Amino acid sequence: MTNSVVDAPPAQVPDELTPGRSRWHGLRPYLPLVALVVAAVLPYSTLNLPGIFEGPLNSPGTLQLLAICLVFGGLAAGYDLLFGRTGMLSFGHALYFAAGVYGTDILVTEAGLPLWQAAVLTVVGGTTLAALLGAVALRTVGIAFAMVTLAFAQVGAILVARDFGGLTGGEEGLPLDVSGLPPALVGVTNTVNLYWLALAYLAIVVLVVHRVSASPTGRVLAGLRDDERRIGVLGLDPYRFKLVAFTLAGGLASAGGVVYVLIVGGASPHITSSELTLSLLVMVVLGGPGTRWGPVLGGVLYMYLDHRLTAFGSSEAVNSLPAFLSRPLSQPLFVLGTVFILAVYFFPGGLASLRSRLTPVLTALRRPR
Amino acid sequence: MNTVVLLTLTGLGLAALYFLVASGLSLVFGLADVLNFAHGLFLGVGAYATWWASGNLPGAGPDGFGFVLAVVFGVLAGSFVAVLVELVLIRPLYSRTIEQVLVTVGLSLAGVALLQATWGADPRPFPRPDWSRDVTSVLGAQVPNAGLLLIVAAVVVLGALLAFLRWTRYGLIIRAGVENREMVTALGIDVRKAFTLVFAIGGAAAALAGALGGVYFGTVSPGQGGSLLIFAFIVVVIGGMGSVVGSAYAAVAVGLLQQFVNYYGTSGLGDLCVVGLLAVVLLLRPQGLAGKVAHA
Amino acid sequence: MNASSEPVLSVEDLSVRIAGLHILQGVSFEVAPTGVTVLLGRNGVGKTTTLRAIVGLTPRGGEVRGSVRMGARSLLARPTHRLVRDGLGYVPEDRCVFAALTVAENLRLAERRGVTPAYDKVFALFPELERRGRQRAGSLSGGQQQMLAIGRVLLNDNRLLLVDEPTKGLAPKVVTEVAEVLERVAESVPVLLVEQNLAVVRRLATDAVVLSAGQVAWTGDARELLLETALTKSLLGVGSGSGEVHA
Amino acid sequence: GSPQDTASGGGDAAPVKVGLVYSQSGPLASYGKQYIEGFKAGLDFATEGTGKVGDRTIELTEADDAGDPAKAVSVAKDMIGKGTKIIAGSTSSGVALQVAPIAAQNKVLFISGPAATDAVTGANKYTFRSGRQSWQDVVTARSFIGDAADKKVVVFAQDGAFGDANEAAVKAVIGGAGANVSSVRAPASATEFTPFASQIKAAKPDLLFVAWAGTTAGAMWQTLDQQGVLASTTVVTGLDIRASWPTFGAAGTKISFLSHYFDGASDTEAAKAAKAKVPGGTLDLFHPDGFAAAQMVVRAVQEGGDDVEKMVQALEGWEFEGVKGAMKIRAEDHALLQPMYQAKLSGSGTAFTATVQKSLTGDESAPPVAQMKG
Amino acid sequence: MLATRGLTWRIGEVAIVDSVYLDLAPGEFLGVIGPNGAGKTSLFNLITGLRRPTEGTVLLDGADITALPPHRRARLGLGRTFQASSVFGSLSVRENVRLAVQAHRGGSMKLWRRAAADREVAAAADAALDRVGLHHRGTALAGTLAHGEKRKLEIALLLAGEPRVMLLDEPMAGVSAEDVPELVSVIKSLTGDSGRAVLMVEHHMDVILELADRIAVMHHGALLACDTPDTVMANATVQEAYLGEAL
Ligand SMILES: Nc1ncnc2c1ncn2[C@@H]1O[C@H](COP(=O)(O)OP(=O)(O)OP(=O)(O)O)[C@@H](O)[C@H]1O
Ligand SMILES: Nc1ncnc2c1ncn2[C@@H]1O[C@H](COP(=O)(O)OP(=O)(O)OP(=O)(O)O)[C@@H](O)[C@H]1O
Ligand SMILES: [Mg+2]
Ligand SMILES: [Mg+2]
Repeated sequence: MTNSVVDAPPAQVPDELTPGRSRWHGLRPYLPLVALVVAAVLPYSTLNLPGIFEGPLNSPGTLQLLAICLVFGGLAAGYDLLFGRTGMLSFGHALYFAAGVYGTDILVTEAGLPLWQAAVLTVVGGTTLAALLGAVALRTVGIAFAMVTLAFAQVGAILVARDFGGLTGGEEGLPLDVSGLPPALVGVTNTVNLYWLALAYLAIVVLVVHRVSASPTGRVLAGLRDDERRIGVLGLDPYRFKLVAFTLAGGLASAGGVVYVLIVGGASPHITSSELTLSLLVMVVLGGPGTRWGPVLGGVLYMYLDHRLTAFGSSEAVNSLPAFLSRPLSQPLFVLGTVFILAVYFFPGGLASLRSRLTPVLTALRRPR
Repeated sequence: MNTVVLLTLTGLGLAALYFLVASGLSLVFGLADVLNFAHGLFLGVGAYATWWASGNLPGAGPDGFGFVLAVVFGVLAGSFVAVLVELVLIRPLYSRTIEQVLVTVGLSLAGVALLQATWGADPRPFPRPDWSRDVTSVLGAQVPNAGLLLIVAAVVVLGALLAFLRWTRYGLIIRAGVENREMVTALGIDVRKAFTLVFAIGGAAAALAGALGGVYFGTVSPGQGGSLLIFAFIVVVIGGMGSVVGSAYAAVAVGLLQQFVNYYGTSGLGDLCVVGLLAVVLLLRPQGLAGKVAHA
Repeated sequence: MNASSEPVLSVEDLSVRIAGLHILQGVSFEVAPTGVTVLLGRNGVGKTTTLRAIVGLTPRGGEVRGSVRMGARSLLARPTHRLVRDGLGYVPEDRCVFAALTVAENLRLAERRGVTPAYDKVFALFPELERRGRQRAGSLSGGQQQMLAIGRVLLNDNRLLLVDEPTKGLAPKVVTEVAEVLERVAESVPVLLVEQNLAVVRRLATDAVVLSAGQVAWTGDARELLLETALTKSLLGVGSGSGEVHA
Repeated sequence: GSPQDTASGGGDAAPVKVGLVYSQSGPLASYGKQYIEGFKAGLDFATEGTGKVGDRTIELTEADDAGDPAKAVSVAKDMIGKGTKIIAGSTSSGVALQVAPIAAQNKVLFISGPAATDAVTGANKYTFRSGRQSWQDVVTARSFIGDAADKKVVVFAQDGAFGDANEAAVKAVIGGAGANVSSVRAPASATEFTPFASQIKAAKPDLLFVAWAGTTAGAMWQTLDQQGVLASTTVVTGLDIRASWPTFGAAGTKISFLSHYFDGASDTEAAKAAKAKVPGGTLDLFHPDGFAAAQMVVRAVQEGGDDVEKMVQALEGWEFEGVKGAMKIRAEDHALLQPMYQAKLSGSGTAFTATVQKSLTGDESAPPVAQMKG
Repeated sequence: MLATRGLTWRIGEVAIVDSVYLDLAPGEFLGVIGPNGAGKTSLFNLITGLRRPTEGTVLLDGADITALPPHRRARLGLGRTFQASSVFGSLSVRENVRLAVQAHRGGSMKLWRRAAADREVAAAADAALDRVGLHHRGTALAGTLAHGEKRKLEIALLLAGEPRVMLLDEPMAGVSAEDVPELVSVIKSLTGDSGRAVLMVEHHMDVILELADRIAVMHHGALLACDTPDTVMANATVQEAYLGEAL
């Protein structure tokens, strides 16, 4: 009776497949566009948000941080195609991201290919890898599937750490050789271009995920999440569709890797760790699986915390606390782990559910008028 | 010849360590359906508590009875933390697999960071009896005593677990619960208590692994649990979730495979073989070697 | 009908939904403080669902509404193990013995702290169980498993027994044995019995509740129901043959 | 307008911004701690307690990279964006390797810290190092066998770049001197070392060079000792931070150590100053790196002001007296030539002391000149 | 049209489905009855390929389809409903049916076209919804439907696939008494035309008697009888199986 079956994520209605009914109905289709435009002109703002960012919005440090956050927003959105929208719990998604990062890095740095060739080869390679490994892993379901994907990712981590032929640089990582890159992507003054690149990546992932979710295939994926058996009985091969979703998500992740390696300027073995893959899950659940913006928000917020908590840990505010508080608080991972736990209890539906949870509060606040 | 003996015995020592970590993980998963990523934390707690006790607890020390006392303290501490985790964090989330994964992942991050905040990231020398640093000559092979100690401990724990499952009332409840949780409640038994107990046992076994692992490695560091955990998971999955005996078999298979391949093959190949073994077992038998039965 | 005394269990407006199916749609009935109340109805009408709702075992995702009380106490929303300890014995439909455990272990599981288990009573009823103590329950025959399932519950004192189709799938000889046992059990404790075998019903039942389409179609004295062939036929779907039920 | 502006350095009396990016948390936090203590002591020493160069204050900005290059790159970009012209730090090699190109791309000075990877030497024109590099370790190791000709040398190292670098260096340095070098490698994640110890023992080397970093070192040494490797051959390895000495256990006294630094290895003015300044009063492995970094920063500012090119010129070929003694920044590839030590451990339990057996001068332990890459 | 030959499914020693031989002619309506746990749903699972039989074969139009996966069988015209409603809860009713229509039309993987833009699919889906009378609920989420409506939606999903053989697993389960006639007429309307064959498990005898041309009785996994309603209802063994064994 104790079936070790993985629950489908809390059924969220995919926005694409349900008609909107809000007051903003007419405006809604344009909101993403508005958001994109706002994000795109952000680097022209000199707004200072003390405590949130180290410098003004247009400073390289802030843009760099934002770019990393955006890449992870896109990565989480891509992972959500698997987890939130198709109901597949993969513990090995980081592998395809890492394939993108290391693939590009190696092709540019070691093989000396021009960036665009390296990027195309890497994305094709990452997608193929996802297709091959997915074809094997998808023969299992539930926890077994999660474990097989985890095992594959672990193989990736071992290969990177072993540093075959000095290709990956092992634990030291592999700095990207920028001499062959377009000058617009190199140097602190050009951080804004990396930001735009990351934004473009995010926009593309979101577009792809939404288009696919709204496509006939997306309909099938949503069906798979609700009831895989039923899909089979309707005459569709669940395996094929799951493999397509897995491959597509893998391809998106490796594209994310290409962008990431440009932003960070190198590859390091951190990104092959099983922690990253579990973090992806955290991002999606933190944001709200299967929702339009939840995973993106989750990814952005997670990465923001991950980077900013180191500054928080060494800040005056923390250091002035008594030792039993300041010591753990100066450990970024302590704060991050605690945030996960609290999020599970206090935001069960993720950030995306915040709006509906806040609605009663807001109406209650408005009523006295 | 003596290389084979040496590799076999040290491989079994490694297997013993895996088994100690995996057995608790497996029972928790088998009965309570919780995929516990925080299990490595229990190990860390056990190791640090033992380390702390031998320096600070009156009567405890690195040698003789004092050492036993320190280990007992470590095991109790691990067990206590496990129970606390079950009661406070896991219980409200039963049957919500994804949330449990998140909470236990969060806990493993926060817990390890807490250990690090308290005692630093560097490995600390582990207090241990002198004989544990020596070797015993078996058929010409110089076998480390700490490895033998692990093997003995694992065999004792295996025996104790089986005896516990076989002969005690709670063991009965756990075996029955792995088979049909609902019917156990229908006999008037609060199955959640058994969950707590299983966490306590799992925590204790992991803490023991931490303490003896400390003896074996000679040091204790915050991340030790995490790196063992991934192999323990592999052992649990290969052995079949919920099966103590299955975990024992799988641990032996993984330990020996790793050891021999590392010697005869190139470095790192051992780990790859283990992962390959996992993939093969899962593809052929998704329920693992022993399926889901609490063997007695 | 023991109209004078308080019912041991009263069910009011019980509704159960499972996986979207509205299986019980407002069921109300009472169980008399003595004798055997049978719950009748065609296959799939919701008898098992009723019993499981009473002991709080509706599957995950199921939704239960209404009220179930034993004396002054409301049962819904209390955990199953508490209900059972308060004297609600439950023998499930498919027996659910623990196949990997021995007979003795199955029995031992039902023991409770501070209560002396009535092994002599159980072994007097089912001598077979004593003899087969070390056999694995999974290897028992269906009838023996049923004995074990009932015996397990009788180790403790109960205020009410819920028994779901104890004769299902048993050979005629064994059915008679089970019926005899239940008859003796019912002398000391009230029983709510789900049973499809009309012969057994006839032999044991004092009161009857008939379910149909998720609702109560008829309640009253069992004999009255069984004598009326037409009524049985209309309520239970299939005519009870020529009204001939061998007992 | 411009989508992004870069603050420029101010006038003459404006403070000099120096960014320190190192591990405050994460696995290398204790290296980071020594580094920063050393840096502050060095700054004090080089500015004679004023913290100023001329009338310009040195304004330190510290940031934690948690050992993650991505985070280090982010904060480095942030600092550069705010007009910082000097960045120092990098506790781990991964961070050093990825921050170095950033420095070159943006023409700021980067002084790498404890990161030992040889690849930082000659990485580019703007990158210097304030610590030693793996090669210097290996050259020191060679000094243990005298005439290397026809000796059998085994390198035992972990998989990955650190192990590769050490293996390559041994092959070049000791193998180049006529020794026969082979290697045994193990995964960095290994917890059981018997197979590797057996392989080493079977090889019967005259010298075993061990390059192992990480939390499993204690187990590794114990196994080598138990399998009789330490008793049967000369074993050389690097002496890690003081806190790790007890983890060698009984093996500690049987190993020949090459040492970058330990308290008491030198008795220079700088060492005395550092000792007086660091909390606890005991110097450790990476205090000299931080100290030298501060000395180099002060020199760069004195000679170069706000002009990074001038800073580079001022540092190239500069010779100075550091904690370890006479140091020299080699102009060709920015290698930091410095004394290295042979050491022995004595004691037991948790109380060990290290003593110098021999010191090598900076020239004796000099690595070959690397090709400057950028 | 559809036939099974010695179809058997064992778990361990127990035969859940035991050597079943069935033949279904075009246009025929075969009712399947039997107690809970008799193996009816399991039989459906074997026929539709959700489970692999241990022995025996399934034939469709004379061709052996035993080795085909479920979706291949569905493409050959085998459609089914599930006992516990299995609709896509997080999709709207209309999307549910469109998905079924789309599945039926097959075609390649379309990743970039807007699903909503396919007018043919939409039209066919609306037609199916009309047919079961759910048109007005088109925008509701399937998960929020009342049970009766879900049953209708299941049938609409089935219809959308234009199956030649339909397997209905307890379509009336959980449907309140008032709604039964409507659902019966929907099912009737499906079978009137087109020579479509139907296999239906149902516990409501009156429904079975109204719709079925023949009735098959399952008990302990085996087929006890398969004959015209009158003959079956008069069969003593069937009476026993359905109402329980006589003593
Ligand atoms: N978990 C479940 N999921 C879906 N449907 C269920 C579930 N449990 C019961 N049902 C359905 O609810 C209805 C009532 O089932 P129940 O087992 O209560 O009937 P019963 O009266 O005990 O029948 P029988 O006399 O054959 O045992 C049946 O149609 C059954 O198929
Ligand atoms: N996957 C399985 N594993 C073990 N036993 C199973 C499995 N599937 C079905 N069974 C068992 O097979 C028997 C037949 O089940 P099935 O669902 O086919 O009955 P049914 O005739 O449809 O009953 P109902 O009228 O309640 O729907 C039951 O005893 C059930 O417990
Ligand atoms: Mg029933
Ligand atoms: Mg069924």
